[in-house]
Amino acid sequence: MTEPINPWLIIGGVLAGLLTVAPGLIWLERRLLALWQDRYGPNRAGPFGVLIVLADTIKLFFKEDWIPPFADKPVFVIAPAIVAITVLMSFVIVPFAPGVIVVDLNIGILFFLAMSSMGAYSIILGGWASNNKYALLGAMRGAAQLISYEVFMGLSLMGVVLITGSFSLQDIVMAQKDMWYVVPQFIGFVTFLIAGIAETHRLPFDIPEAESELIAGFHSEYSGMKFGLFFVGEYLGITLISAIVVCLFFGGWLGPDFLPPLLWFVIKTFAFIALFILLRASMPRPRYDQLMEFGWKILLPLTLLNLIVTAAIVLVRSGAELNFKF
Amino acid sequence: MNEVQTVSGLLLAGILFVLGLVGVLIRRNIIFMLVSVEIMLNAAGLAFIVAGSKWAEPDGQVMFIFILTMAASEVSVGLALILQIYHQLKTLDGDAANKMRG
Amino acid sequence: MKELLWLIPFLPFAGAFILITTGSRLSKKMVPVIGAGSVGLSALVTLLIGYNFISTSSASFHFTAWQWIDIAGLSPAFAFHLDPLSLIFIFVITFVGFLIHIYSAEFMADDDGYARFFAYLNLFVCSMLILVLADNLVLLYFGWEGVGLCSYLLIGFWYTEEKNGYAARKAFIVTRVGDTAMAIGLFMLFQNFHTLNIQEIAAQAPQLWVTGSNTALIIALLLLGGAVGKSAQLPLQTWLPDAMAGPSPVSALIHAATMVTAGVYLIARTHVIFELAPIAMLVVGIIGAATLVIAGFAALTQFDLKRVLAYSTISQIGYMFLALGVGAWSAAIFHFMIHAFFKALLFLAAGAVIMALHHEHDMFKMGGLKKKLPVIYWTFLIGAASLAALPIVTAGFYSKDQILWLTLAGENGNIWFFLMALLGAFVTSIYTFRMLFLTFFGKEKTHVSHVPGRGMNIPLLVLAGLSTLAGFIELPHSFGHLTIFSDFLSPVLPAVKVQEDFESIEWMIQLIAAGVAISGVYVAQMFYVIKPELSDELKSSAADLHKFWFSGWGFDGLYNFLFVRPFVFLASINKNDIIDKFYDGLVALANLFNRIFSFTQSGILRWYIMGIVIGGILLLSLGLING
Amino acid sequence: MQITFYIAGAIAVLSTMMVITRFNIIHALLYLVVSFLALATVFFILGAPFAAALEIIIYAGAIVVLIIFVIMMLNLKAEAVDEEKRWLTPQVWIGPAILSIILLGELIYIISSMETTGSIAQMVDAKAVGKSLYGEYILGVELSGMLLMAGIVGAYHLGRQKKKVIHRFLEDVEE
Repeated sequence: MTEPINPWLIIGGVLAGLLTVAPGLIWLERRLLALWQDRYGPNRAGPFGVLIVLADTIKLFFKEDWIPPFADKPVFVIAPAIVAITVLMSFVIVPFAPGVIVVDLNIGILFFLAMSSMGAYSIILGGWASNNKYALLGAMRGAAQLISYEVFMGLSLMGVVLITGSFSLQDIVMAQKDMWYVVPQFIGFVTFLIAGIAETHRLPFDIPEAESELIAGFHSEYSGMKFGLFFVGEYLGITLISAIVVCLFFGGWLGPDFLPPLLWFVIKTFAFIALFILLRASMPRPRYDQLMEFGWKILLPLTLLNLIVTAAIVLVRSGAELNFKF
Repeated sequence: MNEVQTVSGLLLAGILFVLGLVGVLIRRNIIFMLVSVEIMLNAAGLAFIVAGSKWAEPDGQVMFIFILTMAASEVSVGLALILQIYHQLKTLDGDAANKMRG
Repeated sequence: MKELLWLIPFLPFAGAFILITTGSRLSKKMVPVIGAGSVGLSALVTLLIGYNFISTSSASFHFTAWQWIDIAGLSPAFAFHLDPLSLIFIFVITFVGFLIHIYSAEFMADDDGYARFFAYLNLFVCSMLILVLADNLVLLYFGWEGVGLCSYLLIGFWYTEEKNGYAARKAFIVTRVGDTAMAIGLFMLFQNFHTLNIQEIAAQAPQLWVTGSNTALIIALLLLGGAVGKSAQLPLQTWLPDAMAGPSPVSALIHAATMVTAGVYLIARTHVIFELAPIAMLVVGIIGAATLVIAGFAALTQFDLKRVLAYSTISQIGYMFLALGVGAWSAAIFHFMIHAFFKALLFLAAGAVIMALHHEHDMFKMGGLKKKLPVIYWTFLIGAASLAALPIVTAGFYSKDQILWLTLAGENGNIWFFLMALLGAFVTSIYTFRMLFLTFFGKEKTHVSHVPGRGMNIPLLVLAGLSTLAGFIELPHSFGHLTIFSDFLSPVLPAVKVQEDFESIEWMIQLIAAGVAISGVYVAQMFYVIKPELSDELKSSAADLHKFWFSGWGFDGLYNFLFVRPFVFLASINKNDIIDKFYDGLVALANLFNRIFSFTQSGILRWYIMGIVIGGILLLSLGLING
Repeated sequence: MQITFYIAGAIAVLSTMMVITRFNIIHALLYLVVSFLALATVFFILGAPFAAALEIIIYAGAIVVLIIFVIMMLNLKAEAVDEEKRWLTPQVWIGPAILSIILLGELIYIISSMETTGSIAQMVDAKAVGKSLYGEYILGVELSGMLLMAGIVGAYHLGRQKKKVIHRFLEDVEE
């Protein structure tokens, strides 16, 4: 390992990188959607329409920052900030490359889970503060969905934690030198990916905001930069989930030597971002009860089974005597 | 670097506990009462953590986890009860639920 | 054979049990089958056992069912003891009881409480059988009280009328006075003998006491109190005339077979103690003599048919007591048996008459029934003749004559007893035939609505036969001196010693007795058949005396004044129960605490938590102060 | 580190005080979340990172969300806030507050008079906690599992609302 890099430098780098990536994703998503849906997409401003992002941002900045008079003002303002804060906080524990990590917490994954559970507040509070029945419905759906999927999101990760024997993402990445965990933990990977999509309430699990039923759900009343924060938060969430999936199941920065580790990490992450966008382009939205049923009746037993089998295999391979002391 | 006094931790726990107690005592809204009970439980958990930290033993955290599970199940049942009370009495007034007064 | 002894009381008990538990669901035909059948079976068993007892000439049969109580030396068993005395009693009880049951089957057929009636009757018979078969005084007392309970239930059988309930309560309470005395007597006996087994007491008493001992006297008097109460003797006789409130078969059962004879039985059973207390014997004799005369005169003035019979019962039991008093034990028992036959007969016949006349009790509204009810007339005549002791043909003559003779000739006898008994016999003869003439002779005043059927006639005929023939088993010296009865009883009851110089004049006394009886009949005929106006004249000329006798010598008024009024007065003073005030205070206190504590149970959660907090603060403060 | 502890502790106390004095229950719950986060920080400082993470995930993340969810289900209107204002009058809270202050005084006295000379030792990580949990405390874990199961069943049973009428054509159908 080289000299430790100055943590402030890393913080600044990560923040700058993410804040660049988020608007970039807006453009990317539109282009890719257009590609898959066999249409042009944004292609006027700048090369390949890249400057549409700038135009959008300027538009959001100059929109009237309107707060509905019937809303609960303080909560209404706080809600969009929460999502951005929690997602950005989660990036603290992501190892981008050897040594390029803000804090190597020994409870890394737990921290990620804690932050993602905090993220639920943005939806709930935003929906509640709007004092609008569609927003409230969206918030309630969001609350139920996030609580439910959080459960097996955590559980699906535990298989990886079991094999590695650590919560630290850095340790987990290092442990995948020989084999990516996607092979032994395929079920874990699939369930985590589904739970991750649900946690970021992306299509097809965008039940809280379902445009066609709830008129954008929890953020119907939001406009201007507050809406922009939700918007950015969503894309940051996609990035975060992709990064975590890469770290946990696809070896993180590990890769053949012809590319630097950071680049490997970025490539893998973008692959998953593309997958997210592909899902949006191709999947229909399930009904609310179908979503809950799918979660509790299929995913939860599956993750539990995965956890038990993994634990048993780990126990047998570690050669521990199977005499339990009570 | 760790020079936090055990006494400080325990005092914090005591203050939070009493605050929760005050909440239970002064609020009529049953949801507030439930929340205050949670505060008290949390304070108790804090006391355990402090004690566990003092001896550098995991037992404090284990106890905290037990308190946590208890609080979780208590909240679920309590909220179900609140729903029923609100459904039947059309109010969240804890004093209204004294129908079995002798 | 003695293993079957328990069946005798058990069968009526089983009948009562079946009737009580399933009575309301049984058909009307099944009720008398069970009720009378159980007693009939009991009578059959009595016959078998009696035959066995006599043919094997055993001294006694003994049967222990189970150990009843065993505490601090008192260990009475539920045991039965059969000797000649109890054999005669159970024979009379079961047979007369059986006949009364048969009679009741028709008599009570239209009553709502048919099953209830038979259940009570069975229980009554069962209690009496236990009483006479008991081998210890505790069991005897058990039967004694059972009899009291059943008499209460049966006298108040038609409980919807208030005066019946009053009569039942009166019977119960008055006999209770005697029972209390008897209970105290039993306690004293136990204290002296440390056992209540009758045979053991009888064996030990002569060793423990000398004749005339005070303890024996007190115990004998206390036992006499019980006997007086049960047998309706002076001064506790007032309940019996009122007991006529019950149905006629009940009266028959009470007067003839059970209940009132229990006193006679008790004295005969404990005669050992009485023999050791001559004063008590004398008291028994005086009571008997006084009762027979007083009740006789009271009977003279009654117009209720059943009341006449009731007073006559008191009077006849008086004869038995008199006989007991002079030590003529077997004569008393003999008279008991004969009396059971003719008195049952008279009551059943009277019941039939009353039933035939729409429950009319007043003799002066009857009359001329000779033609309409011939069977009843003839049987009633036989019963009346036996009661009046008409010479030679009636059983009553032989039994009463024996008593008359022994009151004079017995070693404890004296001329006063004899004269009283003679006076009683004269009065008996008058009121008996007054009753007969008023009821069956003269003009018909009330229309006969119901002619008794076979179910009522057969018991009457059987009893009439017994009233005539049963006398011939014990004949006086002048008639061939037959002593089957007293010989049979002699192992249990000592024979009376006759003063030698009286032996020769027995025929004279018999002549006097016969003359007295016949002259009584003549007087009755004079007043009520030949010149009825004479009786009215007599009545108006001695109205006060008539009234006095009619009210049973004013005993009811006296007791009312002496006991009932003061007691009611005390009760009215204490209406608000002074003693209860203390407990009322306790209740009020408890109520107060209840109100205080229920105030804390407000249902308001915050108060409870407040309580916890205050408690916590107190505990912590205590810890701080002490620490 | 010491100063962090005091800051976090102060935030916890302040936000808890805000919790019990708010009229709007959502605001109160937001303060409660802040209080939990501050406490999580305290846990972290005290060397219990696992407990800190659980504090956030379970308390702040699940329990409070559940309470908010129920509040949203009840759909309380603005009148609820006025009602709270009516309920929380000085004569209601003054007595309990005095009592509690007495209790607090006693607690503080007792705690500070204890011979607790030590300071926080070192960190106890998740592994140690897990070993302890599934070692000597296995029975407690099983009991907790049962308790949670009972909680689920009880909440489901209690919270179920009996539908009276399903449809006007099906009024006769009894639920």
